[in-house]
Amino acid sequence: MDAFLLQILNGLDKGSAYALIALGLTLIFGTLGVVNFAHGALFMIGAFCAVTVQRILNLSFETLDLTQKDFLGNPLKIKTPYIESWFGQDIGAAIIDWSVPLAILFAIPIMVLIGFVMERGLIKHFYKREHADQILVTFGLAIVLQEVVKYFFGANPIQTPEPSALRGSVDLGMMIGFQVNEIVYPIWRLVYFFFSVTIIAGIFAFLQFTTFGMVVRAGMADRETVGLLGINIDRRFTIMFGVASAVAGLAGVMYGPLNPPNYHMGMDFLVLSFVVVVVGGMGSLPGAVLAGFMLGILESFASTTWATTTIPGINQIIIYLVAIIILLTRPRGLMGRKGVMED
Amino acid sequence: MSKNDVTRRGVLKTGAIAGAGVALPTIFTASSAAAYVNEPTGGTVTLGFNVPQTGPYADEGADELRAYELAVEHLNGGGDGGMLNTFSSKALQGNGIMGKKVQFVTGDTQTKSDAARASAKSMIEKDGAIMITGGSSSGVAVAVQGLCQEAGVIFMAGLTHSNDTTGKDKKANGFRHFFNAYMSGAALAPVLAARYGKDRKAYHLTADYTWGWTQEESIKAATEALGWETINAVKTPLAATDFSSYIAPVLNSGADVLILNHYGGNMVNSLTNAVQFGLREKMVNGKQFEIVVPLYSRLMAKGAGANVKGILGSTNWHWSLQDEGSKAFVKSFGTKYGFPPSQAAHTCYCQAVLYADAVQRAGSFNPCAVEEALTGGDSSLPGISSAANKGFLFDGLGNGQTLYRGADHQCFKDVLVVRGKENPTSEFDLLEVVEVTPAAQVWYEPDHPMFAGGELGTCNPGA
Amino acid sequence: MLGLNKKDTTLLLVVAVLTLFAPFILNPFPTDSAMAQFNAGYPDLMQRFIIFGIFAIGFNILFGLTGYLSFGHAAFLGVGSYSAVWIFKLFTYNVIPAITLSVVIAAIFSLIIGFVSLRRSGIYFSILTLAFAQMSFALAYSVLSNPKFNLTNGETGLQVYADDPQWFHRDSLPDLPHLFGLSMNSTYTLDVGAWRFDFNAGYYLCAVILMIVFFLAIRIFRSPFGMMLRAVKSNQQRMNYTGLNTRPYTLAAFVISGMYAGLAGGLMAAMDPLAGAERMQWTASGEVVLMAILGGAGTLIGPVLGAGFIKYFENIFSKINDTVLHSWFSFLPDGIEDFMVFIVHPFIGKGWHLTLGLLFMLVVVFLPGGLVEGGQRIARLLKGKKKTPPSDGEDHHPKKPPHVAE
Amino acid sequence: MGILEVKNVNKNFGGLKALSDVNLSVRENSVHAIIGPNGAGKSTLLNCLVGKLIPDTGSVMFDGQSVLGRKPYEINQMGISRVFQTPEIFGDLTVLENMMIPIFARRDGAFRMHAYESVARERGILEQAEHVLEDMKMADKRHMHAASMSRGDKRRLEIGMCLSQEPRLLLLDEPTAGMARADTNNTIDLLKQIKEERDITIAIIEHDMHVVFSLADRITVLAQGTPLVEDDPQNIKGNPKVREAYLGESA
Repeated sequence: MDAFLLQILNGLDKGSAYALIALGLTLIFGTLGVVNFAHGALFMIGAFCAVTVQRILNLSFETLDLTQKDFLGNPLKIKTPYIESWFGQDIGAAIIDWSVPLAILFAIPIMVLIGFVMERGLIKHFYKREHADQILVTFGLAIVLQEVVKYFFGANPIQTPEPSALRGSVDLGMMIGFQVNEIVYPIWRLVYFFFSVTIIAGIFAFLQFTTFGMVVRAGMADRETVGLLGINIDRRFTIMFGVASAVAGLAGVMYGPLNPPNYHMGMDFLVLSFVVVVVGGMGSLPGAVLAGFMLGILESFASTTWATTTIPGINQIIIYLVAIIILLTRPRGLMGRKGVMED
Repeated sequence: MSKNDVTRRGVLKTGAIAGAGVALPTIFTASSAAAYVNEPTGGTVTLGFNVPQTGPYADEGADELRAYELAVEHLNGGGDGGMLNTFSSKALQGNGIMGKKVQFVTGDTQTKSDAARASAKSMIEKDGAIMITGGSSSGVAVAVQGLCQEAGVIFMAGLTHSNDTTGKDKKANGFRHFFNAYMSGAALAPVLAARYGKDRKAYHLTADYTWGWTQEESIKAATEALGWETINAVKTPLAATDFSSYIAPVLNSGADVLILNHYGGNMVNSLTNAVQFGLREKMVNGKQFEIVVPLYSRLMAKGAGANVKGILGSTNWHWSLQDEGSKAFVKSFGTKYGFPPSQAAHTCYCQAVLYADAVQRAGSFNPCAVEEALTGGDSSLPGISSAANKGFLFDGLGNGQTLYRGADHQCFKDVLVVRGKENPTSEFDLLEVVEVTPAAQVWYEPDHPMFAGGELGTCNPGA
Repeated sequence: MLGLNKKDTTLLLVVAVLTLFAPFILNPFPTDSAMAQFNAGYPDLMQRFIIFGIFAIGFNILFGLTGYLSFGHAAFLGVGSYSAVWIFKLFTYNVIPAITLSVVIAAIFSLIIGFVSLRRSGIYFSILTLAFAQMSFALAYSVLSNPKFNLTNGETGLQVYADDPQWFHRDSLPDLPHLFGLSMNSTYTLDVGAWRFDFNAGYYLCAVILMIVFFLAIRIFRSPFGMMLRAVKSNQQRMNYTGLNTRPYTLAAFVISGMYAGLAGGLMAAMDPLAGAERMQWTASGEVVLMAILGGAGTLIGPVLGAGFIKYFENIFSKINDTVLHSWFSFLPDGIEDFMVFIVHPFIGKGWHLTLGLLFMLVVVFLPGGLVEGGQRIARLLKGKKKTPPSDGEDHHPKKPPHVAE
Repeated sequence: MGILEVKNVNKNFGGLKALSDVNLSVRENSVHAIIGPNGAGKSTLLNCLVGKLIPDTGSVMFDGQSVLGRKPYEINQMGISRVFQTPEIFGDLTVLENMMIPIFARRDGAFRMHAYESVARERGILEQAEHVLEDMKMADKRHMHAASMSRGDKRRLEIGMCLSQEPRLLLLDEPTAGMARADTNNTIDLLKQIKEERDITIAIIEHDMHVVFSLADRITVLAQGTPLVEDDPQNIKGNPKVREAYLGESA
């Protein structure tokens, strides 16, 4: 029972990351009809926003400590972040400690801007081209973005720790009557889960209750008609691209403390997020969210010892196996609409 | 061609000569039968450095390449000579290898066996490389080693830790300076038992591919021999990026030690996840919960950041070693590049020097002669009585007295047990050496079950 | 000739001449010149050009004609390689049975995967093929290489060991893949002045096979079957209401392209007897997609050009390091030399992915028809100067291949 | 006994009754029009005839054989060709190739693996295709990209493709929808010509009364999923029920 609950919890947490990425992907596909292979790269850039903020906050001046020696036997250089010298060591250290949440503020404008530039500069020209062309050009873009990041930040992962107040884990099991150590879960993963759910809920509310959102939804259903009504749907779609880009970026910023960002994390998520989107049904926002959580939970359960001893290797193939089964039994994924992306 | 000294004027000149050549068909010559593949004929000799330049291990590859460039500089008499000054064999004169200036070509393994073989082939076939070296994973090492055996050139493995490289996949043309999974287990287990007690229950997470399996097998055997119990061993997919679903059940499994048989990105993420779950703050079975990372690398430890603090593991070499060889190497590497070398850099530097030295001593670039010089000797490591304790014994390259063993072309030397440092003074100062395990303690016979199955074969000089 | 019209015969002849004389064409620079860096005429890379050319031609029969975008074709290549190495291990190093079996096994595999995947179309089809290929990769990399049942030898790759049975192997035969005794890696090197040309047995085997399969591809393109496949791409609805069952057509195309992939995989193993699991990874499948589109999907020669282009990049550009750069710019004053190296540095050597990514984008943005379209535009420009009337309706008939790439 | 017999066909979509108790008999070598207001179930009925939909109950017999449960291509092979509301042609192919495909389908059946033969050597097929193109007065366009033609020409091509199969029943789904007057008239003339020259049965679904009354021998009026009346054109014109249900609305 406790193991079951633990994996459900873990699945929801994993799933929230999948859902968040798939949501952005679906927003772009649903509004613009563009298959964006660079979406993973946006996620990665988001994570590197956090790295950048951390680097900026850690900009330091050096003083020589003559009592200690560095690896070459020279006096050791001690680095002190400017921030600590400006605000005093306590406040400075606290600011650095909270660099990941601070990075959210930094990431939103940056990601929206990247989204705008991408849409206006490149994607715009591909609305009428074949999906294969869209895939290729965004794939090329993804490679370029990832190589640029690698050029500046290297290939190794870089730690972006969570604030120390949110570090460590809580024994959730004890709160609801289980034994000690039965259901222990990291605080930041819970934060990530609630953060994702908030963003997802925010996007749905935005589309549901604002006039802007209503026009966008109408445009997703029937672009031409909305265009005929004299509404400048293109500009709204550009904004939606910015929003989708920001969602991917935020998912990345918050993901950093879970697993240290590296330049290829976007590609690692790309295939998976496409599977999620397709399982959910191309163009369906609720489908993407549902499929994200579903695959997260299934993945968690497939990695239990029980599952891997029953079917060896099930943890390696579960996602794909589920995708195959769903697509064969439900031709358009869980909640897909007819005629979308079938030619 | 990537030779250092080609000037543009040189190009024009050769171009003109070549142009004349075409006009005279009488000078058509099929290349004469050489004694061995890529026999260097001019005043230079070309080595092939095959390292990951793209993909997840690109930073290690870059560090390997730095070490090779440094080694070439030293071999050609440049720089401060580095470990050439401390190396016990004094055959090298600083005038290249056998008087031939050392040049090099580079290739990108992409950490894929196919790509690595392609770039190695290109260096052999196109650039005339006489020796291939480098690499950052066992799959690549075994694949390229096999290729070099077929092609008839020497392979000096870079970073490869799987038992198979000098076990069931050993080849006469291939040589490994790096330690292996068995040695990690043999060095680590006594330290673990001493620090954490003999009554421990271990939970393994293992990367689900060849290296992970040999690592798990080795450490399991070594710890169980000292009284530990293995509660569970779970395989994790290589492509996994998040290990939460594997870590979550650990705490409630009855285990009080978690052993992460992961490397590279897998290690960084699984360790980060394990620390996140607060495992190290828990008490299980009345003992402090501990995490162990059998194979450490400083570059990867950097990715895991503060999470490595206090965590034990083993490593091939570390820059903080205080022997003369290590100090000399750190000094010349640090002076040139501004930061200390990694263990990958150290191994690659050693391999390049060892190869050059073997050629010099053999008096020939012929792979068979090189093999004889590198492992064919009769010297042996003190304190080990074994018929297999035979090969080329040297010192001064960092790990104390080292034997290049003839039976399987594996180096035997001291292995370091290290721990993540609690109070690092700089971004490089992440690990501290806890114990230097003497070579005798990590010794094994060539027919040890974990290494059995392969055949060294005979050296292949190609042509 | 051979039942081809004049244009196709010319195309075939051009391909034949290019492949037969590739050792000369690809090694235009003297061995000791700085430009020798760009020589691609060494056996391994020439073999790769051909093998990936075959792979891309096959992929294009599916994608170019029917429009079904498979993201899992590398699986068939991998399966082909594994089959071939198993033949080497169990029976003989002779490449004929190995290649034959790799084609047969790949056909069976693609029949099964195609039968299931083709129940869906569009991106759903793509994801299904991707899922199958990723499953194959994951299994080959780990589960299928466990000590009890080691089918793939996992991370290291499947290779021949000395203690393998090799029942039909005799000591008189080479201890490497061979064709009735002619070792695949035997190379005849011709030195002409400063130039050097390699004639490799394995390469010529590949070249002959390429010519055969290229000829077959032309026949397929020009056959009623090929026309039906283009009709599938154009309008499936009309196909169905014209009394044609699209499923067997697409399945046949899928299996044919799977067989091409298996052939490529078998040849790969025959040139280098090792089969690694990464061959089946989705990035490898993505690579052949890029090859086809970069060269010009739906054209005959395009995929071959695309394959050559990408492999050239991977193998030649990745090997340019800073030392080489310095030697290129050494004629410049020191400061400028360093500056030039600094500028070029991010794009070469370890930065070859960046250059490739940028090139993809440029080609897709400006040359939607791939390199073939680029060639056609150049040809049209040249023609325009000679004042020949503009010609229409040459869409499916690529002109003489442009002399780029390769 | 007609060539096409529809008996007691019902079709529901969820709770919505699209067709209820539809009976229809199309006589051989006649032009039978099915008319009705929007949402009357015309398209649903048509889709039931060609295998795209399967009725919940009832039977559809073509020349004594049931078409129910057969795939569209099988039904086509039985001798039923369909022309779509918006012309469905092979846009990426040339006009000549468009015309060859149905002829291949007629000769070789639903699938044949003729991957090694050359199209250029299929003299018989080429000749037939050229012949039909001439009949359709499109011979000069044979090397054009089908997608680049005008809508009227596409319609012509589609009808030609169907006729080249020499079907026994030709189904037309609003063949003049969205067409300019001139194109409509051309299409009417073409259909009249076909009707005169060939032994062919035509069933036509149409909105445009001008088209219906120029062509039809017999008319069925469909309203709310059920046949209101079936009669000759003259009688339909005067029928008050039809006026009420349909003509009044469209007038």
